[in-house]
Amino acid sequence: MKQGEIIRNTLIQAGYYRVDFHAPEICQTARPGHFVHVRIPNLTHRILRRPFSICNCTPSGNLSVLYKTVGEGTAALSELKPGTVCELMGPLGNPFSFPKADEYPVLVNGGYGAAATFMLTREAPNGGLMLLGARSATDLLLVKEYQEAGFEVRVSTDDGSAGHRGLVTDLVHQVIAEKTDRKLHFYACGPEPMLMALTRILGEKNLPGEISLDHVMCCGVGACFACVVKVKDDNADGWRYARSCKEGPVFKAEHLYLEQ
Amino acid sequence: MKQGEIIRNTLIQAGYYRVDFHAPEICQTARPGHFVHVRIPNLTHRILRRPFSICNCTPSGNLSVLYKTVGEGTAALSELKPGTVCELMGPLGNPFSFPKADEYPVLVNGGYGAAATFMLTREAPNGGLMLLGARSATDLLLVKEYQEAGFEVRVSTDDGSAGHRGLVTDLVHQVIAEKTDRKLHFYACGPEPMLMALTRILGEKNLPGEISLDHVMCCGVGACFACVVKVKDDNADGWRYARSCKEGPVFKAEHLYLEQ
Amino acid sequence: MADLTTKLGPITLKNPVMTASGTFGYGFEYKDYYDLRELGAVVVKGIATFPSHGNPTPRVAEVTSGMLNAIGLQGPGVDKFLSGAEYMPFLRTTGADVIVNIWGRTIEEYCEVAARLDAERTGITALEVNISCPNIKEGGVAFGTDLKLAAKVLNAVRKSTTLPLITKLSPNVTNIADFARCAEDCGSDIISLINTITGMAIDIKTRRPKIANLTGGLSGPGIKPIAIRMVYQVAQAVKVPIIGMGGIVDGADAIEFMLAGASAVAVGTAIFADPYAPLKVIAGINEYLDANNCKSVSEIVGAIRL
Amino acid sequence: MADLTTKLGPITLKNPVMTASGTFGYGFEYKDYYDLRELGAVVVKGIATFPSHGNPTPRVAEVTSGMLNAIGLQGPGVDKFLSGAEYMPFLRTTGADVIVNIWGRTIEEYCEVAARLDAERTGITALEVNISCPNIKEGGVAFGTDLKLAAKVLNAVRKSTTLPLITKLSPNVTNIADFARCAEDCGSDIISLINTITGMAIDIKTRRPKIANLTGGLSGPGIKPIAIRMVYQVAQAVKVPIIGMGGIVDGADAIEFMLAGASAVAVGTAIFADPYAPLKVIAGINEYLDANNCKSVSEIVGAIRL
Ligand SMILES: Cc1cc2nc3c(=O)[nH]c(=O)nc-3n(C[C@H](O)[C@H](O)[C@H](O)COP(=O)(O)OP(=O)(O)OC[C@H]3O[C@@H](n4cnc5c(N)ncnc54)[C@H](O)[C@@H]3O)c2cc1C
Ligand SMILES: Cc1cc2nc3c(=O)[nH]c(=O)nc-3n(C[C@H](O)[C@H](O)[C@H](O)COP(=O)(O)OP(=O)(O)OC[C@H]3O[C@@H](n4cnc5c(N)ncnc54)[C@H](O)[C@@H]3O)c2cc1C
Ligand SMILES: Cc1cc2nc3c(=O)[nH]c(=O)nc-3n(C[C@H](O)[C@H](O)[C@H](O)COP(=O)(O)O)c2cc1C
Ligand SMILES: Cc1cc2nc3c(=O)[nH]c(=O)nc-3n(C[C@H](O)[C@H](O)[C@H](O)COP(=O)(O)O)c2cc1C
Ligand code: FES
Ligand code: FES
Repeated sequence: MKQGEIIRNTLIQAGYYRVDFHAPEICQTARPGHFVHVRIPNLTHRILRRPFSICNCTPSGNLSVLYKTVGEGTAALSELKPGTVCELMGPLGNPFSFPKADEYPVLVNGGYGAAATFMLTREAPNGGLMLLGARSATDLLLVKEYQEAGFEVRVSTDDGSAGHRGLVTDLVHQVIAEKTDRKLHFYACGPEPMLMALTRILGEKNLPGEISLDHVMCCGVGACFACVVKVKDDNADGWRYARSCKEGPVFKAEHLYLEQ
Repeated sequence: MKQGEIIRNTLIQAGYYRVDFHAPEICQTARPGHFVHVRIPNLTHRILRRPFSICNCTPSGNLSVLYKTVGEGTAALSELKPGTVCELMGPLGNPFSFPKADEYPVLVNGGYGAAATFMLTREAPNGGLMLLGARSATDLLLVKEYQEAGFEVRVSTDDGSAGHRGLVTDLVHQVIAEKTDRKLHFYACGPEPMLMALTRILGEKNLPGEISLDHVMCCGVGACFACVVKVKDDNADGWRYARSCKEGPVFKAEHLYLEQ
Repeated sequence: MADLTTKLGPITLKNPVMTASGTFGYGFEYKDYYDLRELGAVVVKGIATFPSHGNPTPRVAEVTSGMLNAIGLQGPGVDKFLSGAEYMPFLRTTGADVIVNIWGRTIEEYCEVAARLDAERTGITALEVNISCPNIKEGGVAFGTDLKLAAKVLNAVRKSTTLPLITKLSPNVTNIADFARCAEDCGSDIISLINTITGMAIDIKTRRPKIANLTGGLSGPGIKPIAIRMVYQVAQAVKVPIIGMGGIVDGADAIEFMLAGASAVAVGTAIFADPYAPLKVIAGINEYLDANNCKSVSEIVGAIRL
Repeated sequence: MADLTTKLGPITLKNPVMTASGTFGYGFEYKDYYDLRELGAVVVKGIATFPSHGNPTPRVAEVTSGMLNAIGLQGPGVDKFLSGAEYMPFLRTTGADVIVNIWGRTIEEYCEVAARLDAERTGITALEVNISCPNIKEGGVAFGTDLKLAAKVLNAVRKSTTLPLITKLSPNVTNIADFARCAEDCGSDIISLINTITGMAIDIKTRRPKIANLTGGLSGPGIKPIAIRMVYQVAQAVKVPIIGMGGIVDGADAIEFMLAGASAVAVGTAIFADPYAPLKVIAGINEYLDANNCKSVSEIVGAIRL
């Protein structure tokens, strides 16, 4: 099993941590949208790994993950000290496609979703736009990092404490109206309702997009059918359950099957 | 629940650790033979506490336990760093009796049993004798400490690497033969076969002794009947099951009911 | 602070949290830890007509997220229970609600212990009939895993006492709802579940069973999903109130049982890790109710959303 | 290094460790992790006559020392299984022993899938009949919890194939030995157990079941004591060899099953924590045998000391 020694593990802002693993083998092939499946050693009554998007990889082989403490696993992870070695599986999943030279990448993120798309900034040398939604100013992640990577960042917050007061999909509408001269390509990760709203918009406007979905996982490699997502299919039902760990977590927006 | 912050937790010799908890409340009433029931926080798939004899208590309220790593719980305990706070129940159990002024205390110990009787050195100001059996020289515990506390120490090892080659009960026979001028009172803790052999000897010689037994425990307070030991009784069967956490762990040797 | 008063058929408790039989002794052992009146009820270790040694040792073995036990119902017998200072006389002085768990090797023994307790009922809130014991007369099958035997013993006990009767079901059956309906039909006022699940563990060094009795009952957090499922199934099958148990450690666990249909809960194995666990469960229920604007604990009973 | 060769009635495997159906996909998903020939056998996810969506999501929920699943037997159906590149054709190229787990909604469907696999049996070492599926024709009770239905389906499947037949028992029954005897009487060559135990979990925030299907099957380390007990009971009841499973994580767990009477074991949920778990189990068994001077793994089967 691949091992990753923890190099740092620190609170970056209220409720959000960054952990860096030394995992050169995984870094070699990691692409934006890939995830690592982490075994959390200090939680011996929990048997499943935890999946996290690979936020960044350094040339020296350090892999960083941004995570929110939401339950027992992430709380236990936040207590691990540098030097602890974790078992990692990865890079796993179907990543985002390479941004094309003639396209303008628009990232649409909510919460820690900003981590999933971060490595796209490397593959989009002409920059792009990142739309980030959050509950409040304190939940905004990676704004400076995206800007330093040459991306324009626009934010929305539910409470209006930063940027647009309202939903990130409002910003999507704005951008579509504004950037009529560019070939837009969307990349998104965040809470499922936001992603579904975005998928609808992209469908209506006939715009291309790739959506990274977070589903509960067991195996992480396509073997157990725990993590499935409804996608369109040409079978009699018009849909099938696709394994989001293997065929996803990134799906083409037009492939997702939206319930009425 | 009483709490004990770990002050130190160190390997003292191969396989044996000493942990000191700051637990002033427990120290106030702890007596030789009492035990603490420790909840091990970093072993979340194990639900029972671990019982350990109280080896020593300082006036400042530090309680020390000597333990051997034998399984998952003791291994996990050995990984805890100073500063960790553990939940402790204690002092629990029925302790050794106070040594009487006219008696000569003879402690008979095997392995970590030496910890259970250590505080008797304080209550026997005229000193006494400690017989310690072990597999090998490296398993001998607390020899210097007993000597410093004014006790004579005689050891036996299975492999002859220190002291008498053979069983500690050989030393018991020697002492009984030698100290005919003293009123001997035995106190013992160690592996069950040794304790049973000692009980037999004491019975034959009609000598008083107190035996501390290690039985697997759940509640530690007499509520569950997990930890029972056969003791003599005047019922029809001649015996009953006594709860070793409450009526023991220290039993009068003459009360123990030995199977044929 | 929500109203925790819990009505269970004929009885009313100040809160829905009790101790599970066999894990809290006779209350006496925990008297220095807290006031027993803080509990919804104290359920004592199983009592029979006769004093009992119980099983040979080892009687318990720790397993992953749980434990096996085959204590074998060691106990003082009903006479000593009613007269001994650390048993019922002590409990009467506390003012706590007391539920006496009873068992027997034959139907007659079940009836006799029920009748004896009925006759000296002061301070006894209810009897809990443990039907998970092996029947000796009829081939050793447990009363609680044979519908006909269960009906026989429950009907007979019902005739032996007018005390409120709780029937405690064994989970070692194909269809728990059948046994719940049987208990209801036989006049049980309340159903409690689950008792332990039969399990086994082997020491690979010695190759001997870790429990002298060969098999033991599995309890603790690992069995909670099975217990929740069974409580739900029983709640769909009967009208009498349910006391849910099996792996409860904290308030969230208790809420889960109540959403599944339990009107009250019992905390068992968790007491070994923390004697204060029942009180923490009460506090946890309270917090949940407050956070969810519930005025009374009864609002969440069976409130699972399908 | 002891001899790990494992004879299971008509079949012989190079070692006693297989993957549990449904936890290792079709082998293909783990091909980059190790050579599948290192395993005693690859047991694939349940195959039916038809392709199947499986259940709505969420399908899994983690619980203390285990998980609940209600995947609902999503799968490609037997045609695609026999022809699709990532299924049987792939497995044939690996040279691994392959056991195909089969299921149906009716007796006819069971027979049909068995017959189809029998007809294209190259590379198939045995069939494992999963009788834990709900029967649709006869009122929805699971085949595996009703002795008469179990006998019907097993007799019928036995007539549909000459491949070695493994019957996989459901643990959700009062008396597992009855079902084992039934399987033996109906011509099963091998018995495997346990399948998952029906459980339930409720999200106390949303008050919804954590599994869309309401109940799910409990697996993982928490169920091991129940599985060991059932393997022991079955070993006392039948002569056919047993494949034991339920919560195996390491070599010690596997040894415990074998001492209880299993001739082979399967590793399931542990694969999710560590895809290499089956190989670690093989290594662990080896170490134990060496440390205990056993020449062959068969020496420890049923070697519990009472
Ligand atoms: C492909 C993918 C990428 C992800 N990337 C990130 C990331 O970069 N940063 C981040 O903070 N989180 C990310 N998540 C979510 C993260 O996996 C969960 O927050 C985490 O598993 C919660 O574990 P817990 O024990 O703290 O929570 P608990 O609620 O105690 O977990 C209980 C169970 O549910 C699972 N679970 C709970 N929430 C989620 C969720 N949202 N998605 C999947 N499984 C869940 C857990 O893995 C566990 O099995 C990602 C999830 C997926 C599937
Ligand atoms: C009154 C008393 C005093 C003790 N004093 C000491 C001491 O001073 N130093 C010391 O090293 N050990 C002492 N022990 C033994 C100590 O409790 C065990 O070594 C320890 O519980 C093993 O836990 P484990 O998880 O490492 O072992 P595992 O074998 O993994 O434990 C499995 C289960 O068995 C129980 N168990 C295993 N061995 C014993 C045992 N010998 N006695 C009781 N329960 C056991 C564990 O508590 C646990 O519930 C004492 C035991 C008792 C009853
Ligand atoms: C050590 C022990 C002793 C028990 N004794 C009894 C008993 O005497 N009568 C009874 O009905 N149940 C008895 N039980 C079962 C518990 O009351 C309870 O039903 C079971 O343990 C499940 O709950 P838990 O997981 O919270 O422990 C006992 C359980 C344990 C662990
Ligand atoms: C996600 C999942 C899917 C499963 N699918 C099947 C299946 O298709 N057929 C089957 O007979 N058993 C299936 N099982 C049961 C396992 O094969 C095994 O019997 C059970 O999980 C107990 O073993 P474990 O605790 O090692 O997982 C499945 C189990 C899990 C966890
Ligand atoms: S997590 Fe197993 S198939 Fe996706
Ligand atoms: S450990 Fe419970 S009675 Fe002794």
